[in-house]
Amino acid sequence: MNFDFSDDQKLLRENVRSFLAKEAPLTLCRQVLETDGKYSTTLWQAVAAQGWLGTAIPEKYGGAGFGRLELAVIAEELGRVLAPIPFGSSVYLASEALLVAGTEEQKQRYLPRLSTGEAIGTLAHFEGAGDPGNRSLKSTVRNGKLSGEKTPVPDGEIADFALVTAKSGRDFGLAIVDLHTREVQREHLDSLDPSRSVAALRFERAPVEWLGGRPCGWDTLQHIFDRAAVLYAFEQLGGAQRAFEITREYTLNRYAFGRPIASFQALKHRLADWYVELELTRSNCYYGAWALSHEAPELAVAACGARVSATNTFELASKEMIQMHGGMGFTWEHDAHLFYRRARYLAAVLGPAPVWRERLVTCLERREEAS
Amino acid sequence: MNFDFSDDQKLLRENVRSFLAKEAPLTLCRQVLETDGKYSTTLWQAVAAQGWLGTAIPEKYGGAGFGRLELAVIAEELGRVLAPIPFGSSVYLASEALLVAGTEEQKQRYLPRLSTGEAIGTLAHFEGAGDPGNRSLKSTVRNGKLSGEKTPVPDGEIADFALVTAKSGRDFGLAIVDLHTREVQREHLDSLDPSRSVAALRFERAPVEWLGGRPCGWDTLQHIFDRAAVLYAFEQLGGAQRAFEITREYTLNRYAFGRPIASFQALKHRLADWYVELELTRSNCYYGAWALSHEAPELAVAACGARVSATNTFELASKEMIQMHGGMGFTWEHDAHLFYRRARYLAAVLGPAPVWRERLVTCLERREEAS
Amino acid sequence: MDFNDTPEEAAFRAEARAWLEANAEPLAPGEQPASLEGRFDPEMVRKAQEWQRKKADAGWACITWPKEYGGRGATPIQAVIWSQEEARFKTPPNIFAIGQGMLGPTIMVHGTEEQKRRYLPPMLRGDEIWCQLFSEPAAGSDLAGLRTTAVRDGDDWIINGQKIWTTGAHYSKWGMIVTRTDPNAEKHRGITYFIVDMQSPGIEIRPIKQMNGMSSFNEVFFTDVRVPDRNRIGDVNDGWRCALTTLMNERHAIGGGAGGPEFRDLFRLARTVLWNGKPAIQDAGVRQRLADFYVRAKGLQYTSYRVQTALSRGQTPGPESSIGKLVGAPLRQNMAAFALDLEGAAAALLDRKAPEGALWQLAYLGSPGLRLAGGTDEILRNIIAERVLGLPPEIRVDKGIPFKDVPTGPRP
Amino acid sequence: MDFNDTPEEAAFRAEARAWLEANAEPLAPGEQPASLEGRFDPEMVRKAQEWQRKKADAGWACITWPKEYGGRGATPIQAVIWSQEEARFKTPPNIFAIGQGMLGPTIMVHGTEEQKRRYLPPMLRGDEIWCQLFSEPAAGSDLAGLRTTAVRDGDDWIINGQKIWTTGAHYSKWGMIVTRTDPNAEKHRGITYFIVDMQSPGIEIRPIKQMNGMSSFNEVFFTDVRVPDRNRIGDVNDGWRCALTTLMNERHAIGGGAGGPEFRDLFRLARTVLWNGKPAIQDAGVRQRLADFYVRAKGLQYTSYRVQTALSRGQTPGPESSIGKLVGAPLRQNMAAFALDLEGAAAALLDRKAPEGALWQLAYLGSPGLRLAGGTDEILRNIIAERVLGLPPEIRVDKGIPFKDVPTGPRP
Repeated sequence: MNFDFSDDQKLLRENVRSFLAKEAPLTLCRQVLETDGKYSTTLWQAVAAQGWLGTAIPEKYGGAGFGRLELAVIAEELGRVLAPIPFGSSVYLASEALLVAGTEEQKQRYLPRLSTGEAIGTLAHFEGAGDPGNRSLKSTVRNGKLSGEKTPVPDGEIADFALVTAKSGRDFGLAIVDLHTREVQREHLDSLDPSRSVAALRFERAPVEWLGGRPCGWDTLQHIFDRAAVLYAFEQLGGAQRAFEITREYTLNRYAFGRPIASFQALKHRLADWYVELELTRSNCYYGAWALSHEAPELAVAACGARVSATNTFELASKEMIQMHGGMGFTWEHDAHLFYRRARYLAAVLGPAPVWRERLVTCLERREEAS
Repeated sequence: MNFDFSDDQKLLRENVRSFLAKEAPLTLCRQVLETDGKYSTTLWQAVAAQGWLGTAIPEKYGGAGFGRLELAVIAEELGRVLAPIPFGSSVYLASEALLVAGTEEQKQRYLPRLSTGEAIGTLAHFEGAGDPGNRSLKSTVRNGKLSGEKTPVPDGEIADFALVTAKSGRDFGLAIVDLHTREVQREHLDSLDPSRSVAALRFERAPVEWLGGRPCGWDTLQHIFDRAAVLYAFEQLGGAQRAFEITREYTLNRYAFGRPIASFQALKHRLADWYVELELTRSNCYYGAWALSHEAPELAVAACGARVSATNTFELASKEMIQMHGGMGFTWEHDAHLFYRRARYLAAVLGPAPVWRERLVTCLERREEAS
Repeated sequence: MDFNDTPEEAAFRAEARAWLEANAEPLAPGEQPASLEGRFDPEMVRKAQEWQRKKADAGWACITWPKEYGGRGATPIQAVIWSQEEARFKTPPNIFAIGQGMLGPTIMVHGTEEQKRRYLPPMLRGDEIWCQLFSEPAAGSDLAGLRTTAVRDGDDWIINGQKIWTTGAHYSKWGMIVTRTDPNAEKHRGITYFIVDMQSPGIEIRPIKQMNGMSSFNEVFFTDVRVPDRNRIGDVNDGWRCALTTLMNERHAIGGGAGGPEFRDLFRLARTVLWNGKPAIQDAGVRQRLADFYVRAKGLQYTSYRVQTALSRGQTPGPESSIGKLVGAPLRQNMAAFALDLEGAAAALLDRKAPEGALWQLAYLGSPGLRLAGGTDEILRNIIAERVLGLPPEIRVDKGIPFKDVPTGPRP
Repeated sequence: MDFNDTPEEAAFRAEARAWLEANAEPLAPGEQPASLEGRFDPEMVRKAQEWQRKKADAGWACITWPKEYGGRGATPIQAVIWSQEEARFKTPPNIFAIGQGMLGPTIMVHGTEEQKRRYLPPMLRGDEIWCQLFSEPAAGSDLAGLRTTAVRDGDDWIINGQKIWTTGAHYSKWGMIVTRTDPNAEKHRGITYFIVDMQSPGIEIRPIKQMNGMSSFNEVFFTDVRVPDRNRIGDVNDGWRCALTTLMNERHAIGGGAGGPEFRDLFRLARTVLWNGKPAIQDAGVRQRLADFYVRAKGLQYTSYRVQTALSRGQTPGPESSIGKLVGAPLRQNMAAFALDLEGAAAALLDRKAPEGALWQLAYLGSPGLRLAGGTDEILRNIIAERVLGLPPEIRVDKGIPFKDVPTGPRP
């Protein structure tokens, strides 16, 4: 039984953590959030310089050639510091999608620039409130031109290109779009978590090519989302864990009625329950990481499990963080709301949480029927 | 604003409570439960002698001619003592169904005997696990003869007649069946709550007549269930309230670590939350009682609300009662399991709880569309 | 059982409505009443004062107060009816609630006759606005842990320290402040209660920015602020008893988070937002959640009917009146979380383009405050457990020793 | 990251499996292992002892124990592998777990050399069965509140009192008992630990009937029961320290409620039970609940993989090993409640005709016990909070005073 990260991966974690402790204190997240700066270019460059953007990209495309376990380690650490950079959009979504479904030529064209951070990529799927299923998606490609509107697009304002979900007749695929062309209009949207930027993208007959050379089908999108879900789950886990640590510390040092407030069972037992949720989530995330790194057939179930668990736990954590800090936790000056906002942003970025639960059961049914 | 019982009704409650304190201690429930006695005939006769069976039956049919508010008062008190009698089957279901949908002749035939307790009635709808919808019901009436199997039927072993849901071609109705005829086979089934008896009934071409003279339609069944749901909700409320009172008392008198266990926030705050649930449920029950007694168009929504609320709260109460009593609460000798069993019995008796939630939203949608 | 007024109540309601119709404009259907939250401008204060004076002149201000201070000695149910009726009209936000709801009643119980005559009538008319100076950074739930000091100096007292969570400090004429006057006494015994002129030298007011970007509260710093002894309420070192009167009235003043979205808004969202081309409400899982929210929201509403019924019958409402905020605030937060689940990716927008103009995003960001202000969830559970259910009080390690010896942090 | 054995582990597993295949019959697919719950008959005890002796002869009993007492000095991960393999075979219920898992380790730490030689080998072989006499009616979660007394009488001690929740008292040869030997000392200081012969005169054993109708436990009454001083474990009045060793091992002995239905059973039920003619699993609300149960159940399973990984690496498992029962027991109860919801009216049947032979009814009736036995949910939260998270201990009013003065009930 070897269900844990290796010593090398743990060493990586230590290095990443101490690097981020210096380069990405929570004040950096706050700074982006308060100045509406879209993202921290200094942190982005620092992260790029560390080679983290290309962690899971093979060396022949300019990456470091590590695996998804290393990427998961980095994701958890970025989650802990609420890193205000487009790492998820560019790495978990765009780079992974290219690796999974891109043509050789597309990989050669995009991956080297993604690994160095020269280019930022994203994936544009949602079309307003709710969840656009295969049936109701409105964006279309005709004769190699994309028309439609996507909102919200994570980092849509700062990305250089996007993979855009679209129909073409009865087919479905991901269209690669250069966002610097005239046929693309970008509109800034205010984000619930202004340390993470979102935008509306409008395409009017924008020239595209299909990811993979032809419409890849809905299942490929699901697979791309599953992969991203595992990595986002590690970010969520990291955020929830950090919120817990800050709160635990506070309840030990904040005195009321002559006692540390952590000594009141009302908080003490909830901290114990919170810890339990963190451990269960960590285990589900590990399973997701295993499935992702082994390209296992269990990936879909594992990814849904990690996402549901991590989304629940980060929401719980961010609520409890404020509540246990009392009035101070509700102020702008306190960091609690950074976690509260980020938890919601990460819950939203891959679509409605109930849809992930629904899909988990669908996967279980398929497995059952196959067996 | 007059959203409470009247002084007369409160006086009735006091009288019922002190009567039941003498006639129906929890030992009576236990006695039926341990001896598998189906029900307490002595309590049944005592309750009949008080006239409670005919509370809401007009005087011309031998009843007391009070309203449903008085019946709700009695239901809550019967719930408090976990009364081991077929009150619900015979009064909330059979008598109310006859009043709502019976022909004049049927009322005259059955209601007087139901008011005196000479006859016990019940309603047989379920056909095994799950929920038989209008679409999937299997029991059928052909040429005035009923065939099919109903299980579990509350008090099916002791009832004299049953209203049996059945299809007749495309129609749906409630068939009145004399359970003493040869064409009816009754089988005792072990109950999760042996203080309340359940049975399987098999009909082989049993002679029937339709309640109301002809198939009454599915909506009438829903209406009958709604009415019963309000009254059962008061039983559930009474049970939950009594469990709370016993538990509160215990936590004040049980000492651990030199303190009453009620002084530990782990229990103290859960008792506060439990109290809150009781109050919310009481309010939802009152609204149900208002709608029932006024034959208000809001009845369906109000009944679903009362049922969902009361079912949740009695389940919570019966779980917490055991947990807060510690090991003693898990013993046979302690009364906690009587509440735990009754809570489940009452949750089951009108079909799956999620189906009631589903129906509540359906009613809200209809109301919205009507407005 | 019905929802009707008694004949007397109906008559009173008609009278109230008639006056309101003659003097105010009704809210349009769906229009939200003015909210206390947000920035205050002097113009809004002026309008609020104008409306208050109009009511006072007609005998509709603080109607439960005795006639001698400008009220009409109305019954509690009449107060409920009045506020129900007033809520149907377009009125300025109520910036007088803290004074009229909490501080006025405290002066009535503990003030001298002279204080009552001096302060109550202008409070009622809205000529003088009041704020409450209780909480401190290190004394929130544990209010009696306050450290702001008042030291006697001749006929005056000198106040030093910091208060927090003070609503309306910047437009208030008067503040009611609790101070520590004897650190050698037991915690609850060395506290004294004063009325302080908010324009006194040495007072600095700084607005607090909340996590939702609003500023409903202030920090107030006191540096050698001088208060005459005649502004003292109650005896020296007996201020805790007076403060309890204020706190007892707080529950009435702070509601279950009025304003903001409700169940019907959630229901509408579920009917309009599309999942794979179909309204989300067609999803049975969404329906299960909606049912539970509905039952909870209605349970709360019907509970308030029970409270009103008691008032209508001239009875004191039962303990059910204490559950409002404890149920309502988390319910708001949970409904908001679910609404954002329904919105999917668009939940990330705090933008005019967000569904329903970001109604639920704002509720999600605002609701944590409801669970904290005016008593945290945890304090409310303790209050219900102890006062309603008669469960034992917390074990106190801060009693029986001088206040200055009560631990305030980990030992170094 | 993988789920494979190391080469050494694989070799050990193969060895264990080979012996088991030669000496036992594998469980059929879906067959449940024998449960400890239910009535014991002497025949079952005999079979359990036979199996234990067979294992002992081959070196497969208590494999982590030192060789000198009959073990093989195996590593913790080997113990895990052994029990995984043994669980695949049809074996009698393990009636030796309390002795071998909790009491033996206590004797190893606190016993004299003579005691170890006398008691451990027959405990390992199953020749002598042991029971634990700790809890009392008034000392459950507060175990140190025990009142059973032991009074010195020459070379013996005389024991009087009552113990409760004693598994296997009626077929045990020995019991380990904690007694109060100095009521004037502080609560934790006047306790002494003994080995008592369960056939001694003055011991009366009464089975306790549980709410689910089973009898897994007993009450044991002691009336002037004589125990020789050589049966004392540890020093006089130092028994609490020894008892803590026993309790530390309890977590290992009591699992997260093995046996009984699991997620896959709930999944099957949802696929088979019909709502209005369609499998309930087609209802999206059912699916939402299933997803949450799945994630929780799997979270627990994967957490146990993490614990095994630590053992496999020769490390001490982290605190995640302590969450099993706290998660597993309520999960079982909640899954059972939901299963009964799915069954609808048929949930009321505790009958062979109930769905799945009343599998979920039995689970619903049994699961409250899981939340209480071996540490209540509340005690487990305290343990996690204090030992894992380093949060402050409870404020104690029962310390620093003689045991006899500790309040045990409301003042009259």
